[in-house]
Amino acid sequence: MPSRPRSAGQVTRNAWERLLVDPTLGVISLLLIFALIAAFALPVFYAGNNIYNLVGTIITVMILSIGMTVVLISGGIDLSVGAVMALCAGVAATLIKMGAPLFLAFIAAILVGIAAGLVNGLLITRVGLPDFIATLAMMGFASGLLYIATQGVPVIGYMTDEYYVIGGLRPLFGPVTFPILVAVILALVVGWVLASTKLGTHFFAVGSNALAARQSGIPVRWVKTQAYVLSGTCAAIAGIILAGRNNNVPADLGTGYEIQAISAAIIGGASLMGGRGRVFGAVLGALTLALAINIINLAGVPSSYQKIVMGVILILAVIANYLSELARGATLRRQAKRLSSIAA
Amino acid sequence: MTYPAKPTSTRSLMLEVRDVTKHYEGVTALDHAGLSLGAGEIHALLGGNGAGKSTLISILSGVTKPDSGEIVLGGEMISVSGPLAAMSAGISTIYQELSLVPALSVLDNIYLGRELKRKTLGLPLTLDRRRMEADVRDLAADFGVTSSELRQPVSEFGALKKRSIEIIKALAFDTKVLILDEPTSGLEEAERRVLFSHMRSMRDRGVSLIWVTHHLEELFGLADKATVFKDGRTVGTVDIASTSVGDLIGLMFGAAQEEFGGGDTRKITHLEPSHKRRVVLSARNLSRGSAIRDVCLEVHEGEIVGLAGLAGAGRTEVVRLLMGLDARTAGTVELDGRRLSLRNSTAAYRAGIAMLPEDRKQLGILADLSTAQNISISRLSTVASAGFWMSRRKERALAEDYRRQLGIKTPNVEARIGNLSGGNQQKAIVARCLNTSPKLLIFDEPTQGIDVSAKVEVHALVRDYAANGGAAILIASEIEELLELSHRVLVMKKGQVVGEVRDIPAAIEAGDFSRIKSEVLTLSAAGQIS
Amino acid sequence: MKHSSPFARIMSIPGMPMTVVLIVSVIVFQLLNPVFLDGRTVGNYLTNGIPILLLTLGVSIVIIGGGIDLSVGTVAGLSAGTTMFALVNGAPLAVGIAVGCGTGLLFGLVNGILVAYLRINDFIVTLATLNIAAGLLVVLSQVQPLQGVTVPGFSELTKGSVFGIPTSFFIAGVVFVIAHLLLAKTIVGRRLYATGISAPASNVAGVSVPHLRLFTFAASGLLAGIAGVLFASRLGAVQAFLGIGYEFIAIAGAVVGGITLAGGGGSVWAALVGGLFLATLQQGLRINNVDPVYFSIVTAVAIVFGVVFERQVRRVILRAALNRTALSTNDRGRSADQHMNERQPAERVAAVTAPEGSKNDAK
Amino acid sequence: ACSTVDDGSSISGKGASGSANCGSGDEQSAITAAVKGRTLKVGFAPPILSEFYTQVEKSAFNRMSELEECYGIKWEWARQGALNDAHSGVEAVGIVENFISNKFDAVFVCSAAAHATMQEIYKAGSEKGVDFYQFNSTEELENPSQADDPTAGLSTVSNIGYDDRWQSGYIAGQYLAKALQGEGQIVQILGPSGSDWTKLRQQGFEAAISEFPGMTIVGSADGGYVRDKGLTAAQDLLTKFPDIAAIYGENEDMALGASQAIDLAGLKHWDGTKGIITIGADGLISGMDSIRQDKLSATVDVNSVDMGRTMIDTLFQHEILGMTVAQFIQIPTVVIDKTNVDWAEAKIAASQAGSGKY
Ligand SMILES: Nc1ncnc2c1ncn2[C@@H]1O[C@H](COP(=O)(O)OP(=O)(O)OP(=O)(O)O)[C@@H](O)[C@H]1O
Ligand SMILES: Nc1ncnc2c1ncn2[C@@H]1O[C@H](COP(=O)(O)OP(=O)(O)OP(=O)(O)O)[C@@H](O)[C@H]1O
Ligand SMILES: [Mg+2]
Ligand SMILES: [Mg+2]
Repeated sequence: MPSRPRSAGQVTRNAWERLLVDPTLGVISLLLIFALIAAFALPVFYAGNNIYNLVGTIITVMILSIGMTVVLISGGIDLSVGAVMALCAGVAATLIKMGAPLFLAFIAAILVGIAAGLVNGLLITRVGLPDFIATLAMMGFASGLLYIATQGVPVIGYMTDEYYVIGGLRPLFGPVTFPILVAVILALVVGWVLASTKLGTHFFAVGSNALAARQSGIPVRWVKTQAYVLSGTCAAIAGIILAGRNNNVPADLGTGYEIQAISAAIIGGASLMGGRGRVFGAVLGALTLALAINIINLAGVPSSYQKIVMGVILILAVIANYLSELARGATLRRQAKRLSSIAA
Repeated sequence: MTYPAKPTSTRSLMLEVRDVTKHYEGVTALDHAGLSLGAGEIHALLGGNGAGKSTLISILSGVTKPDSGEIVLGGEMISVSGPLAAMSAGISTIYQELSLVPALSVLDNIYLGRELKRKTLGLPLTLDRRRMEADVRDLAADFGVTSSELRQPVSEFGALKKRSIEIIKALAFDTKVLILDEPTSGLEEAERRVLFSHMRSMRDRGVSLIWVTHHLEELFGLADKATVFKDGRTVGTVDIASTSVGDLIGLMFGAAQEEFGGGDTRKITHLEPSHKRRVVLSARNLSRGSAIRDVCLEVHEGEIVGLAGLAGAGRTEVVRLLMGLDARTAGTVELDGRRLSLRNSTAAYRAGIAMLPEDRKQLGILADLSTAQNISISRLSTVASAGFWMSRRKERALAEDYRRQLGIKTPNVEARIGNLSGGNQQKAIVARCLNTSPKLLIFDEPTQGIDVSAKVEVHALVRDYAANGGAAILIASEIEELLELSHRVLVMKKGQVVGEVRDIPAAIEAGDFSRIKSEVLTLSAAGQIS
Repeated sequence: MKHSSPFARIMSIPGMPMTVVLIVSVIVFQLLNPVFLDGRTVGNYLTNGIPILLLTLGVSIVIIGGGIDLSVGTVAGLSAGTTMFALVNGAPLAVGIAVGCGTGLLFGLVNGILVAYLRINDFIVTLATLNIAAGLLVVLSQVQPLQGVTVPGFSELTKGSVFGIPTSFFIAGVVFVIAHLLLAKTIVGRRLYATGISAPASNVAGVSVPHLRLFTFAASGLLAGIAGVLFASRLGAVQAFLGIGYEFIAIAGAVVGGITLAGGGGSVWAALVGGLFLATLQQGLRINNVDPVYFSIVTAVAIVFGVVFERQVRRVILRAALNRTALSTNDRGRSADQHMNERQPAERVAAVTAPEGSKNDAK
Repeated sequence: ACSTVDDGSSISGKGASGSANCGSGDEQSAITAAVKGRTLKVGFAPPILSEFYTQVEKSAFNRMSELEECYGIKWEWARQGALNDAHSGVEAVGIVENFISNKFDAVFVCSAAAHATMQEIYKAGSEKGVDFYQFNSTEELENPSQADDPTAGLSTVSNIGYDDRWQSGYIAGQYLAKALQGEGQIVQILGPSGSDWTKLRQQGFEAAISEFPGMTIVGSADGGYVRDKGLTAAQDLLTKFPDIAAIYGENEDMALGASQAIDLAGLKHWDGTKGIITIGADGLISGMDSIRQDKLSATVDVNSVDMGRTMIDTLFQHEILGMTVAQFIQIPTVVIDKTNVDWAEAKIAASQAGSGKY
């Protein structure tokens, strides 16, 4: 039976059309534009291991944005990721300094991350605080703990040979560093969870229509809590890696990371309204941010203009998204036309 | 097509609700209400808007907790602590408000909360979409949902298809008790019939069904019993076989059927031939991409023009274009001879067009504002001094006026409109439209989800509006309703006008109701482009 | 809600419970250190806090209309810079102020146009303009040192006083009163709330949502501009980093005050008390010489408790009020019903078998 | 560059290490009598909480406990720092005003707020009997009117800082020129654009390099005063300019980030004859190991230890003994590299140990 125009289901999409209706198209096209600009204007862009460096630069934001994407999909927001990341970095570094074996220190850090996520989740779903307030408070709480513990003096003297590898300062094998491996595995696992598991479906359900989710018997509060726990875990993993990359842990290590993580997720197609988002998009969104800084540095933009250029790039990013939405609409319309001509 | 109800005495009790009470902020939704449901029985739950039907259902499905009362299922007292508990106890529900998740595919929605899984690394982790699809494919096809549509996100479908999906979702699982809260609202005849046959076969398998509807004629030949609620209390239970629409209305509202015009709802002002009347609206070649093509439409003073068509025929889209809510790609619209810009809805209201939208919850009411504020919003200058200064007194007075005039039932016009019953919300929206003194008023599914009494009242409002010289466009998926109210019907299909049926009041008066009805149905199903 | 007590009625106004929290915290801090309410101290901390309160107000207006504006902080910084720049280069006072306010307004309009008419995500748009404004201030501060203004009257904007009350209080007072009237009493305010509650439904009801969106961002920008002028007057010099990070304080203040991020809820009063609560908390810790390493933890805990307390107060009071009104409303509802219908309840229940449940009394 | 250098030698005390030396018995009892067991209420307002300011504070504590031990003076110490805007100084205004409200005897301020802003508040505070001392500020370079009158426009008792031409930038440049014998390409990693420190250090560094025609600054990038951004910036600069001889990090954290970038790129650190030189500025205990291991070639130690001690000495001289003190006091600085890292570290470590808290 002929379908209604807008559902447009019967026509198999060809590869080109599939690409055009992909929600990550915006960020992909933006990356391509950047890469093209870089290729023509900055031959050095492809020199040496620039791209490799670039990935190394952004890996912590990328890991944070993976967790953030899940929180955004489930209809929340997590402002605490930067501070929790720093706190976990501090925990890992301090324990190692005190002589704990690496893996124990890491487990402790991850437990702290999980605990922070759990507290966020419980404050939001049980106490009923708005997500913004709860995670803002957690941000203050986590960074406050680190300040009290360190009194503003960075933790140092915990670097071991293994930790250089974990921080990505030495490759694991070939050109692959540990952080890259972790980010790839994390992206694949979380991507799989979102696409192919019950929990993933529930994240979308809770963020897209919480009442419907509840009526379908989904434990809405617990699902939301799990999203925050996942985000806290990602923050802990990012913290462990950043402590290695940074060689020290100052109390303000996480400042500004939450905005970067949120931006990466949103550039990658997530929505603050919930129910939308993709891990792959967030990864690309993070890369876009890194690429922007990279281009600014390579092009020798005077540092006083960097912020302006950054702002313009962000606007370009969303306009690219907007244009891709238009293209998506046009494609759907074209399909509809074809459909109705077939039906007629 | 009558199906005799099975004798009740032979059936054992499946579910019993005793003495359930539920208070909401300022409202007693249920007041010691009760219900007994036999095994393998279709039990209608009836009552006016706000009688407490949905509240009882949400208690049975574990979404809401009652303040007091007991639920006995299969002889055992159960506590429905949450939706999951209800489902595992064997209670499955189609809710009144669409409870689908737009972000997920149709398939994921159908299986939401009851996903099938397959093993990954020896653990049942991954969703087994292949099996889910295979299991539900036939049922979905019955309701016109194809395999490829199963994989698309629900957000890509319109309201009617969503309703079908919702029904599939509830039918897909074996349950002891299936609750359907107004499942047919807005459904087409064909889909309605499919649903009914499914309901019947479920009953024959021993499933008990609780069925809420405002379309009382549907009950006959299908339902076995009916329990009537009023003001949160159980008025009584009747055997459908030994009752009539009139009796049921009497129970629901405590009034005789005649007062609702139940005898003859087709009193419509006879219009003079249209060429003598002034043309109020004239739309030429209105198009929106390929979705709406070359729609031409004229509405005269005092005339109600009906738009007929199957789901997705594009009726709503046409009126959205008239309102300037969507951008047109071609065409012109004149109102009283003046060309409209169609830039946005503000311009439409200013020019003199008003609309009652089809999706009351999402597009109609502003749930967190008061009834008074909802009434005034489209023309705030009527309740403002100096053109910008809101006068609470004027606003109250205006709302009180309409409350009296249209019979809006609310304790207080300053109460949140979201807490009113559907019918009363709808009347408030009508009031909002009337307050803009429109030259053209568009009613898109004006009686969706409202009770018989409110329906009659809304019909009267539509008629009055036209009788006073207003021009109206009416969209209603129930063909009877459309014909009863319209002077003239345009039939749409796939975004185009495919035919027209004129002089409907005269035809009805001449007893030709079934002829014009089949004419419209034929046109909308197969009509060729004229 | 006619039957509820005046107290309950007051408490159900958005922001009122937080007002209680605010008053309690002021009393606690005063008991801890009597200098807290010392005229000069209060004057200083409020004068310092007023620009941020204005930012809170601006963000609140955007949030009530269903959006978000991250750019307020740096736009205020840039506006301070442009005001200074104009004054340093010899512009008269009025021109300097106009330049500052105009800068804010301009940014608000740009945000608004991108968000309302191109329908680009407001979070990203305002994050972008946040960066652009910050960057422009850096550039501007390198063109010329932004200090050394001697234009008469400029520093009096924040340092002068009328009848012993600092001038900036009057400025802020006027702004807040206008904002309150605009939101609570005018057509624009009503449409703003409607848009925040549901943009699609408002659109169907004939509210021009894009115009309102533009209006909210323009208002927020203008307020940031005024805040910038006050910053410049207060500091006497503007530096490149002014305003960075204030968006967070502003949004936090709004949300703490009871403005719902989802839109459509809250009031000017809520924004004011929320912002004041955060400022008071920080000032209270400072005046009691609490080591700053404890600030963020104490603030975090206080915010959580403040918000929880606010909700509890509201809930308890509302419940008490509702219990009192529930019966009466119901009765009134019923009688209205009957009156309206003038119909006798059905007596012909012959064919009716009443279910057992309804006969039993509640257990 | 226009100040009296005063190292506070007029009061006795132990050096960076060693036991308290309270002067002769007579002197000790006479000063004790002058102190009269008083308690000084002192405020300390650094722009942020960081390792550097902690070192300053702890050195001050060390000196305070010595004076307490010798002369019976008591201290009440309160630290307040900006939380939200380390770099813009709006909060600094409020902090200083609170110290005035709470009637502190003296306040040490290092603030990013503009010269004009702060001087006005000091002036108001001084009228209420609070004495202001600035530390680690760029005051002497800020106020143009000082050319004629060194105290013009200043409402502070004293300004304790260091200069070495534009906040150490110049000597960093000189060190590089010497090590590289006047030849080579250099990149800079700068602090956030718009900061006074950034501006001055950059000016000083560029002034020093401009004296050597064989040396050129080929590129610069923003490292935001933090390590991971410094690392990113250095990586990008190394990509673009693979042949550089030196990286100047405007503070030590960014220089350490640059050093990591060199490791990551597989390049060699300076070994005295070849490799890439990295130089920063601060003198943080956390950087000393890196110098010892050749990861960081050098750092300009701006002498947090003597800054802290001198602050207390100056305070004591002025508040207790009624002495006039120099309007500008310059603390000596030193470039620390592998040759002198041991004593430099020992000196800082000693100043941090055992002083307790106030
Ligand atoms: N969440 C709620 N908060 C406050 N009042 C509510 C809420 N839900 C329902 N009510 C009120 O409870 C009463 C019963 O509502 P309910 O939805 O059960 O009626 P209904 O019989 O399903 O009506 P309809 O036929 O319109 O669907 C109404 O007065 C309604 O306004
Ligand atoms: N595929 C779709 N994608 C998005 N929105 C849709 C889609 N189909 C319908 N809608 C919207 O859902 C609502 C209900 O649609 P409905 O089924 O009534 O169809 P329609 O195309 O509007 O025409 P009609 O009123 O003739 O049925 C309308 O507002 C319509 O614009
Ligand atoms: Mg209902
Ligand atoms: Mg429709």
